[in-house]
Amino acid sequence: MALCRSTWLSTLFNKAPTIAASAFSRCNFAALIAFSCLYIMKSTEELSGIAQQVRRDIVRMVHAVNSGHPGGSLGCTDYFVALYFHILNHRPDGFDMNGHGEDLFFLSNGHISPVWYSVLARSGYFPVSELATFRKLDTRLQGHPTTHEGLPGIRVASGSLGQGLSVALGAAQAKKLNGDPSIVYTLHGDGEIQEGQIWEAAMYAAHHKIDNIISTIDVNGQQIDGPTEKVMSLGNLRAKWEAFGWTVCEMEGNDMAEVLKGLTHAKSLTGQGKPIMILMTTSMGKGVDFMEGTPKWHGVAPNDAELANALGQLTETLGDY
Amino acid sequence: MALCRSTWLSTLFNKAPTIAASAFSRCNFAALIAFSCLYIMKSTEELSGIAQQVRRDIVRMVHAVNSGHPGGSLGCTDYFVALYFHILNHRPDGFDMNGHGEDLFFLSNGHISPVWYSVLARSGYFPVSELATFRKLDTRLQGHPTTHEGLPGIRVASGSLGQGLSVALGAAQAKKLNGDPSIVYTLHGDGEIQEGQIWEAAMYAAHHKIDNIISTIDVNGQQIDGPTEKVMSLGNLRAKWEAFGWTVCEMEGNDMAEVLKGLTHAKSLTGQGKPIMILMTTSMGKGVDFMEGTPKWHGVAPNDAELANALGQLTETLGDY
Amino acid sequence: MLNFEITGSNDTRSGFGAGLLEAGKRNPNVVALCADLIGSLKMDAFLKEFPERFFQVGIAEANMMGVAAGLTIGGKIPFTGTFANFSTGRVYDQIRQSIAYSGKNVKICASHAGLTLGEDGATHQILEDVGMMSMLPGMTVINPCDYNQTKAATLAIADFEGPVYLRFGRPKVPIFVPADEPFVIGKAWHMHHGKDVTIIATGHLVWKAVEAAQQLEAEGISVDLINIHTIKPLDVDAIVKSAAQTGAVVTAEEHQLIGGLGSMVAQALAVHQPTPLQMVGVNDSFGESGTPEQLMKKYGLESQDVYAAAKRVIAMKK
Amino acid sequence: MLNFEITGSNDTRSGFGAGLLEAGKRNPNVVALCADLIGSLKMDAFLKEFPERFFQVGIAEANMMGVAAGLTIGGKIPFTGTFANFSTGRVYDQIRQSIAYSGKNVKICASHAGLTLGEDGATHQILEDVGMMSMLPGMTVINPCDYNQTKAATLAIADFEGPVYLRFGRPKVPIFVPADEPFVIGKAWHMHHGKDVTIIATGHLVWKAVEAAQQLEAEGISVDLINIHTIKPLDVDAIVKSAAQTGAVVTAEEHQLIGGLGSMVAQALAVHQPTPLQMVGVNDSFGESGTPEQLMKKYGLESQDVYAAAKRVIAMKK
Ligand SMILES: Cc1ncc(C[n+]2csc(CCOP(=O)(O)OP(=O)(O)O)c2C)c(N)n1
Ligand SMILES: Cc1ncc(C[n+]2csc(CCOP(=O)(O)OP(=O)(O)O)c2C)c(N)n1
Ligand SMILES: [Mg+2]
Ligand SMILES: [Mg+2]
Repeated sequence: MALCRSTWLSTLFNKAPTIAASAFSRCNFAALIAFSCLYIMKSTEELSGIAQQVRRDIVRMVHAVNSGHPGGSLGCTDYFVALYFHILNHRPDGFDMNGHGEDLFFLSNGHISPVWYSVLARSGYFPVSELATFRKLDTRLQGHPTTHEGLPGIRVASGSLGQGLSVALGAAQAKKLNGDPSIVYTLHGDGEIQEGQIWEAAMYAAHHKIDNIISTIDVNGQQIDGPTEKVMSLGNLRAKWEAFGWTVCEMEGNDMAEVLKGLTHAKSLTGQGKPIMILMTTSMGKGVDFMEGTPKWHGVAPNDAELANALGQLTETLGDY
Repeated sequence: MALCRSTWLSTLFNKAPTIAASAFSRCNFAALIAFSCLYIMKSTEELSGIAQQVRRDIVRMVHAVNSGHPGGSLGCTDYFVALYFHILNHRPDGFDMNGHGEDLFFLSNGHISPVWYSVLARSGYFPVSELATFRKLDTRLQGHPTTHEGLPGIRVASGSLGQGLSVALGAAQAKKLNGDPSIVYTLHGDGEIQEGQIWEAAMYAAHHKIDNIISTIDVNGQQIDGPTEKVMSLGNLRAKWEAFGWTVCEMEGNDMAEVLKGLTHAKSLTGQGKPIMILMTTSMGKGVDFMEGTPKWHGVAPNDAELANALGQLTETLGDY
Repeated sequence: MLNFEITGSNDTRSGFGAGLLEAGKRNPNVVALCADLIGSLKMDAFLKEFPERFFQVGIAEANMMGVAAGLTIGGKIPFTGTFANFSTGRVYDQIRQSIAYSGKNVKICASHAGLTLGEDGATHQILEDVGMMSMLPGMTVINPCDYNQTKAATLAIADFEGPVYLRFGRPKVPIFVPADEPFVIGKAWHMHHGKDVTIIATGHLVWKAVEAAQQLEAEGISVDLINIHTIKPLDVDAIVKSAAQTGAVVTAEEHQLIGGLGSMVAQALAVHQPTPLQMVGVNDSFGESGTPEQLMKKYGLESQDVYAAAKRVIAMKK
Repeated sequence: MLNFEITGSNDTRSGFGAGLLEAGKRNPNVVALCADLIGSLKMDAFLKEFPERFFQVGIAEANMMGVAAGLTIGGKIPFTGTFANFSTGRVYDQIRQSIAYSGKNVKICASHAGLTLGEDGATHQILEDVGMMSMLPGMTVINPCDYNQTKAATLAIADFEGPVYLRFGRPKVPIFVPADEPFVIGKAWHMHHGKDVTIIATGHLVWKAVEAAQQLEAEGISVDLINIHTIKPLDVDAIVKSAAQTGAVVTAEEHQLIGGLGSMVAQALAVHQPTPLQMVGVNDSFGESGTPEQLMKKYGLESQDVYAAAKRVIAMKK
């Protein structure tokens, strides 16, 4: 059973698949030696190509229903692609809620569901064609991610901000109880960090030495009402997380090579008694020039002309859904 | 109209009352020049004497109803006495909910109501005899402080932890809107700081440059289930508050001279664009040897023998209620 | 006559925004707070006019409720603004202790209530807010039905002393309440007198109830139509009197049946005037993504559903 | 026969503590979390026996609910423990999204519910928790009446798949449920059959209802007595059948009347079987400090109050 059904993607890019030794190193979890893993690592260029397609998916999805959140989704696309196509040790074709022996990902800022849905579909969790149902009646691709409709890849609902870190910490502790050495990843918006529950969770993680978690904050400097600095300044984010007992890394989130380096580095810091936080600098709306660096496109869909303009800036690498 | 009806207390200690120039300096608030203030400053020894009496009140109150929280109350007695008998510019005999032109105090860790009730009564907010009604049916001295029964001196209910800082910040901002230069004080338990709402409020205060607030944390290192370090470590508290943009002071909370110095120093730091936090080290149960330094007496009342033992360690300076 | 002229169409939240601006002009003590949703709450006009009386709190709703409580202590009249779920469930204990139990003059103003916010889906579609707020002693709970009524309600609560929960929605809906219709907190608006069946509706369901009533009257069924804009304190008198006359009651609301207006009417009837009742509302289910119209249909909140409930309850009469 | 032998006296929270320990022994996936109230929740024995399966979260209830949701993802069965107000109102949105809507197998265990926690007063005396939890789709809500029933309920919910709210109290109360009485979630316990009046009680009020029923029976009034330990899903069948037989219903609970068991019974009756109803509960008021006994008396939750309600409702029968 392949951990990641991406051979066809590699083929698309005409690159020879390479075996990722690092993936094997995490497979010493007894119960899982059974499904030994052929993990296909992709080159940075391949990943960037996938990211182009994901960005096309995002703008097409929100345009089709005239609702949804393109800004944050576009900014976090490189992170999602790196995570799902390179970093995660996961099983897209045999989704199991408990995820024993798999790395887990939790999206706390649930409004950027478009990027997650696209990456989940493109990495094999469900048919790419289902992206066309986003936010439509009876869809499994609800406006905000949910387990309620049984969409593979989702392990908890989000949308109400500030809750995902706590959930991920529980999942990480369950892994420890189960003797599962996998890693739990989370993503948060920078505005989301204003929620008090985040700081409750931060304190909890350090106290319980939860060192199998790698959290990332999408530091795009924007939230709905404007720049974070003006709405509710986060001050010195590194100092805050360090004071709360986390190991803090920084990473440029819109440069695929940097993202890969940053996530790989963070991985090397797990198991050292401290939770890990990556402050990821991104540009909201990245990849579509008129959406970049402004909160205007936080939760607004492009009209037909804007869609055409956006698609003109993004190469179709894997075929539109 | 006297700002503080404490001449009789000073008399008790046979010390000549001194006029506090500092009190006048805060009285430039137009609407209040009317009630110009004869503020009586007391010596450190006088204040320590009052603290002895307050500690007697505390153990007697909780003993009488076999419920309530003596530990934190005893630890914070010196702070309360210093605040109400020396620092606050307030009107005990004309309680006004809005408190225009007065300094305000908010108790966020409402379970230590006994010390607050004693100090309120002893500084003239209501008859000392009413302390005997603590936690009894139909009392104004509810288990946790409330405005619901109209007790003078209380401006918001507390008891559910973590809410008081937010309320105080709103009151401080109202003062700014009203052109009232008075100061708002708050007290919090160290365990209480684990609540996320505290950190929401912390961020808000820094962002809005609320510099007319002086908060204090009772760092007694204890909470209900044991030492804070074991239950949920607060880590580096100074670093946390500094990272959240506050000016941080430290103060020994069971030394009256130090408390006076600490609060006076904090006052000198107001008006500089930053909220002020005092980390106050105390010993839980201070003043009653068998209650000291343990969480055991967080919320347990002494029996008859223990009461006698406790009272034997505390001088009756102002007359028991 | 059941002849309510539709004078336009607008969202109730815009009625709130207009009312807030007007309240701010009338009373300098009116202040506003928002948790990173200024545009959604239509608070822009107030912010522009009174920047120094506006407090941005970011995404920190619990803190917002506390700060609002504190502002009252300086004599201010704070209006908080965020979505309805973050105005209630996210901050219930804060409202309970720092506002309701403390008797603070805070106006909790909540947008995007119910299913009709549409595509965002269940995490945002609170259907329990009226129930939560109504259980709080001392809380006044208001759910107006159109732009004009929401604006009037906003002005009325600014003048009212005490904590208030004001609930409104996202989509444009018909405007049919006369702009000069007085808004009296706690007093039901008896929209039409009839003798065969009582229909009691609140919020977006009032217009659906009007449509249902028109259809029923066209069939010769006489409808007593009551607009309950104030759910707490409930106008029990109006309800019980009407039930006594018609002997059959329908309630209609954009809320869970458990804990909503229907449950409060059921209680009032059972105690004072046991009467057959049929309730229109969401039946113990979360919402989901879809257009407001699709969702109202799927979850049984259309005028057809009110009509059908009326027919059912009439059949229950002895 | 209304002959329930009192076999002792203990607090329901101790029944929870004993049940939790036992559940932990039976199933290694059972884990527990507590927010700085181990002793109050009687979780000490579990902690001692299974330290590695116990998670102290400090005073951070919102985080506790999230962590519990996350633990289920690794196949654990988490029991959270804190006071009832901090188990519900403080964390409603967290429960709603991360537990109820996400369908997580979390057991929310809540002590010190209602007035009977006594001296701590209103901020701690939640009277709205049952209403809040019952509005949540997919939530099971249980309010047992004595030590034995609470222990049995704790064991039952450990075996049940899905989110559960388990409510219990602080003071010692009579033990009268047989230790071997089976606990079936969702099934009312029909304690006594009668024909003149139905009394439906939950939690601490069940014993008060037994006393009231004894008094009524002594006067020749035949009482149908139903113990509703599971408030959601409500055993509507049992209630409607009983109401059809007696034609008069009384409900009794340590909760606000608005949103509580009484309101759910009123809804069920109005829709299925309109019947006169009298409700015993707290009437739109906060609690206060006092002994449990004083408070039950002052707020009208004594057996005398149940008795009087029965007399009133019988008088309402045509
Ligand atoms: C608890 C909560 N409060 C408010 C909202 C409404 N809301 C959705 S996204 C958002 C802004 C989030 O900012 P950020 O986390 O920086 O995400 P970005 O806009 O950068 O994508 C807000 C306020 C929410 N979803 N949840
Ligand atoms: C929101 C909330 N959670 C839990 C409690 C129960 N509780 C009351 S006091 C307390 C411990 C507080 O610790 P700390 O703030 O350090 O006060 P201290 O024990 O030192 O007086 C707890 C958990 C509460 N009152 N409020
Ligand atoms: Mg952002
Ligand atoms: Mg402490």
